[in-house]
Amino acid sequence: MVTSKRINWFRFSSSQAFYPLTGKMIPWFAATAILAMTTGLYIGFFVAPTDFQQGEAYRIIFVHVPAAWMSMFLYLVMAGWAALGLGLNARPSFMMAQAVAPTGAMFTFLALLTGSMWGKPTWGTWWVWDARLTSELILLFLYAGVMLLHASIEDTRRADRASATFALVGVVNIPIIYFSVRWWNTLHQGASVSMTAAPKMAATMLMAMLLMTIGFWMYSAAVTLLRMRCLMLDREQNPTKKHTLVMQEAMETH
Amino acid sequence: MLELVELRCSRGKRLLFSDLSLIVGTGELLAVVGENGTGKTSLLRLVCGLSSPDSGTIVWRGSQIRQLKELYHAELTYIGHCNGIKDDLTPAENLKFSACLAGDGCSDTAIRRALEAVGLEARLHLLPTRILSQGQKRRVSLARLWLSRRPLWVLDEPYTSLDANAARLVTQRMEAHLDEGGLVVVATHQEMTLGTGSLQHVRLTG
Amino acid sequence: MLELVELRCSRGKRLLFSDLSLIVGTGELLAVVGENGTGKTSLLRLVCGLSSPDSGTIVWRGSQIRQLKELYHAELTYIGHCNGIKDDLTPAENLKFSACLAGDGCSDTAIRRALEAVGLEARLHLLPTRILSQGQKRRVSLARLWLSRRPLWVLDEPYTSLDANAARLVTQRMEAHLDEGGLVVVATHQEMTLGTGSLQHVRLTG
Amino acid sequence: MSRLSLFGTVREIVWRDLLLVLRRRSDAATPVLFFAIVASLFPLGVGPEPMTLRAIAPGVLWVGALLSCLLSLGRLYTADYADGVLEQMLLIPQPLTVLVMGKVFAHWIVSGLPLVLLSPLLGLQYGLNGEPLRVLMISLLLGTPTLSLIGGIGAALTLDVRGGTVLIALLVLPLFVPILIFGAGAVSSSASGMGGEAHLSLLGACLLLALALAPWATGAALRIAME
Amino acid sequence: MSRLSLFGTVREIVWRDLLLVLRRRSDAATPVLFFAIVASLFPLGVGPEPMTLRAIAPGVLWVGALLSCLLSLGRLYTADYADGVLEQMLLIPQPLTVLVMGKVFAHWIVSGLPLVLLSPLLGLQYGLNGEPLRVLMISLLLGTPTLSLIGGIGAALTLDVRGGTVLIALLVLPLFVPILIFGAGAVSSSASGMGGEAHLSLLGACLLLALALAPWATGAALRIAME
Ligand code: HEM
Ligand SMILES: Nc1ncnc2c1ncn2[C@@H]1O[C@H](COP(=O)(O)OP(=O)(O)OP(=O)(O)O)[C@@H](O)[C@H]1O
Ligand SMILES: Nc1ncnc2c1ncn2[C@@H]1O[C@H](COP(=O)(O)OP(=O)(O)OP(=O)(O)O)[C@@H](O)[C@H]1O
Ligand SMILES: [Mg+2]
Ligand SMILES: [Mg+2]
Repeated sequence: MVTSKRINWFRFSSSQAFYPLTGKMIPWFAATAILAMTTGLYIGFFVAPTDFQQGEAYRIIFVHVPAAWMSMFLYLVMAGWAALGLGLNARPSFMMAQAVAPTGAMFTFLALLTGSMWGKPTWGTWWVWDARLTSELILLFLYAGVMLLHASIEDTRRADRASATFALVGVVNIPIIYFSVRWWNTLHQGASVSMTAAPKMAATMLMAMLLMTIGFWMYSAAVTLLRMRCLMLDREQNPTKKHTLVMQEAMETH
Repeated sequence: MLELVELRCSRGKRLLFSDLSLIVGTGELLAVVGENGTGKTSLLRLVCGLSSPDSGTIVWRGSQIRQLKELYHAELTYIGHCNGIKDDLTPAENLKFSACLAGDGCSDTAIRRALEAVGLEARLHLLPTRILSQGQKRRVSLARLWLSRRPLWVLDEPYTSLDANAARLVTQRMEAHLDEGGLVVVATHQEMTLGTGSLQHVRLTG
Repeated sequence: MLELVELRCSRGKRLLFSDLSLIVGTGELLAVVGENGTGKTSLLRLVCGLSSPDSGTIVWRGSQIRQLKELYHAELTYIGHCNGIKDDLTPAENLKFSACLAGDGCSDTAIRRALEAVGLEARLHLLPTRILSQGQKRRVSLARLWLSRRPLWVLDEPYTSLDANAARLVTQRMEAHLDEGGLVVVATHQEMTLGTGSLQHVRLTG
Repeated sequence: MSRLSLFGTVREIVWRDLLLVLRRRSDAATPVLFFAIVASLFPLGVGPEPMTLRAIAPGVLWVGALLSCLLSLGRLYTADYADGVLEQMLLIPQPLTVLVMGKVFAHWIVSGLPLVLLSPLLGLQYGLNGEPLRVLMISLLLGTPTLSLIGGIGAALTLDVRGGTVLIALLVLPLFVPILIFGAGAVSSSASGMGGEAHLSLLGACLLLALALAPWATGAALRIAME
Repeated sequence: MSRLSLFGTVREIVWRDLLLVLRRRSDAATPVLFFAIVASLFPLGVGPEPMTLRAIAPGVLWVGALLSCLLSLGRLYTADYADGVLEQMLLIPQPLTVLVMGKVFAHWIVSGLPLVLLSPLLGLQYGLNGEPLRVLMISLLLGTPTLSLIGGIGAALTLDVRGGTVLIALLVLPLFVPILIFGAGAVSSSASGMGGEAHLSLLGACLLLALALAPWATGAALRIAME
């Protein structure tokens, strides 16, 4: 029956099983992340040859593209956890969704930032209202929406379910980002353009991008699990902590 | 027949009640009493399936209400703290809509009779509910009891802001319902006394 | 001393009451009774100056309240049907704001004492009022009586959704106020009985 | 127990909401008025040259429609929530999605349909005519119901959140964007000679998607809010 | 009878409303985000050419500001009215205009000020820079309080359910128009080289006028509504 399942899930996820496990995992993730990113950046910025049209500017691709990929991928992960949560009424998967959100938002912002840094030299402008750029911006808003909605409902259980529902609805934006390049004739190059260079160079580029992606991947895992642990401590020790804190501080400031 | 099995309900960190088990038979009235904030409303909302218990189950005629869903709603009339009427509609319209949606009889004559039965003179039936007094509004929402053919009634402090006269009318209506083999669950601070039907008390102590 | 002179009040085409004249002296409680919709709330709102009568005047300490305006407000504590509290604020904050704005003492200790006096345990003082039960919300709004130093209290069905315990506390508080030479105007469906002070009834017949 | 048919239930709910709107005339007038005002503000803000106006017409009109829909979303459920009517509705012997469909349909009749009917007039003001005008109407006809459906989700999610309106906007506007793109795209591409069918069919697809998902999501949100 | 000073009362009211906003951290953020989103919607509808965008930038940004103000206005008094707090406030031993000033000021801090601070960023996105940006900020700084003041009247009028004043409430919306024209005008004229001082001073005049009249009108409207 649903209720008991919720309780079991909570036990399973709480300190006994979860903590030691993640405790061991996090350092490994972190280490791999650092390793992959440093080598990736090294290859990207020193090994990979200069692009004959774009010069050095193109090297931003090694941050930009993986960041962009992560921004979309993490949203799907978050939505997945949200769906699981709603389906099984499982508290921990809600928490996972909450834990993923900030990282996803961060990568979205990174993609936007690097993108516009790249736009300046290549397009001569920081920002254009191009479909892909805009839809990526919308992705940022969706992440913001999920977090805001959760923040603005006191009762955590309700907040979980509400923001999860919204996260699921927001999934429709992902295909839009991905296919935007086709729906609009955009400034932003589609999947093909980036790989039209000599095969060898492509190989190094691919290598660098791959490493960066792995790095970002591991980073996300580590940070998410870390946040997850905090969330759990928070909720197990004191369910209503969030708002009681707000109250007290408000009382004092008044 | 309504069966509560080891219900446990907590709000925030506060445990309201746990392993609460009881049976309400046909023709029986369950009076939920207790001080303010001991969980009467929470219990009533559980019974309606508006919120779900931490643990335990509620069984209606042998099947869990969680499975029954809409079928259970068709057996149920709930009147809460809130009147659930639209200020901009007339009493007649309010009653008509809630009755029709609930699937009770909602012919104009039926509506008029119900409103008169609860003591609202015809003059008021076609004015916006906004202008009614507190007690008159309460009467409008209670008028649904005169239309309802549902076996199970769940009433949260029905007597709020009613005058002695109206209160008697409502009690009489409940008694009639019990005679027809209905069940009533009512949360109240008044002393319940019935001329008929069997009366069961449950006191919540928070 | 409060004086109602030939008050006449009609709503829409309906005449609620006409040439209603009476005097409420210091230490006296005026209980306004009558069936639902006979005009109790309307009368109380007239007394507060929230609405104005068709004809007749209301005199406070020799001068018409229409002239006194804010000065009269400074003499008055009104608690209506509606609790007048913000669901998103804590009971403590709600009380603090209403008291401060009204110009009553609103130190944190005073607030805490008032809330405890009306029977809200400290645990609840810092939770959002939304989560409180109906009766607990009513208590929060009534707690203002424990802070109010105003001579004239106007209370519209103060006992709504209170349990017996809380009701007694409120009555005691009114008695204390009467002893200090205060005036109270109450609309209620309950039977009012006072241990002290003089009790005057006015029954509206609509 | 005589139960209403699904259709009967929807009809009751729609009729009730329309009656409520009729009682408060402002509610009836506001969306159209707002649409008209927004649309006529732009020539003021932007300046009168016809070229620019015709260029921005589709965007402006569509954004106007979108925002006026948004404006009226705030009260979609909050009103029923406050006076306890929603609680009663959750207890009607019908699946929750039926209730949702009814509410949304009523909302569309009040806030969407009038815009569709008004749009040709405003389109003319911006120098659109002939084919583009027709496309404008059709795009709104396909688009506005989608807006109401999506908007309903936001309204339900922010039900017990104070000052919901702006949060609703924040939640649903991103979801509105595709509709806006396709809608405005349809008009402008038909204005520039290459018909708007492609965009219109995309709009249709969105509508179907919304019809399939939105009622479910809204229902879930409502249950959560009432917990 | 210890009475608060005028200033004390205003402070209490402002603080209460801000606290209410703080309770829902989202409320604090949302007007800005809404502004940002609206501003990002138009280019989608209109298409990406920088020329057109720069041309419509002032209009769009100002309409955005106006709308986000409008949306948050809806609940300025209705909330207090519904839970009976307004009734209590009408009984505080202070002139009613004081209460009104407090409410409006709080509303501006939440929904107006952030827009002023955000505007340069959005201006940049639309290709404005230098002088026009400065003018944009100043115009919003002068304009948004006026919007809050005027909007307050509307909010109070819509409280009155007897329908009579509803029309007036609808008339308040057009009152926003001059502000919009002057605001957008200031920016565009400074963008086209001939500085926006004239428009700015007009905005200032509007603000003073509103400060003089609005609180009084709002107070009256509130009394009528509570009768
Ligand atoms: C704020 C500005 C930008 C944003 C938001 C943005 C966003 C994105 C996104 C979401 C992707 C992943 C799409 C996919 O996986 O198919 C992507 C990929 C890419 N972006 Fe950007 N971008 C921006 C600017 C730029 C600029 C200025 C350039 C270069 C001139 C650029 C070059 C690329 C390339 C080459 C890819 C990889 C395409 C592929 O192979 O799939 N981006 N960008
Ligand atoms: N999040 C929460 N944290 C702590 N306590 C809560 C929370 N939510 C609700 N409560 C408590 O749960 C109780 C709710 O009880 P309920 O509304 O059922 O009372 P009731 O018996 O109906 O009281 P009344 O007679 O006043 O209507 C209240 O005491 C309230 O303080
Ligand atoms: N516009 C109107 N037209 C006709 N009758 C009206 C109008 N406005 C109010 N009334 C009537 O005036 C009365 C208002 O009375 P009031 O609210 O003071 O009653 P009350 O004595 O407080 O009743 P209760 O005990 O229920 O609170 C109601 O009977 C209502 O029907
Ligand atoms: Mg209760
Ligand atoms: Mg009354």
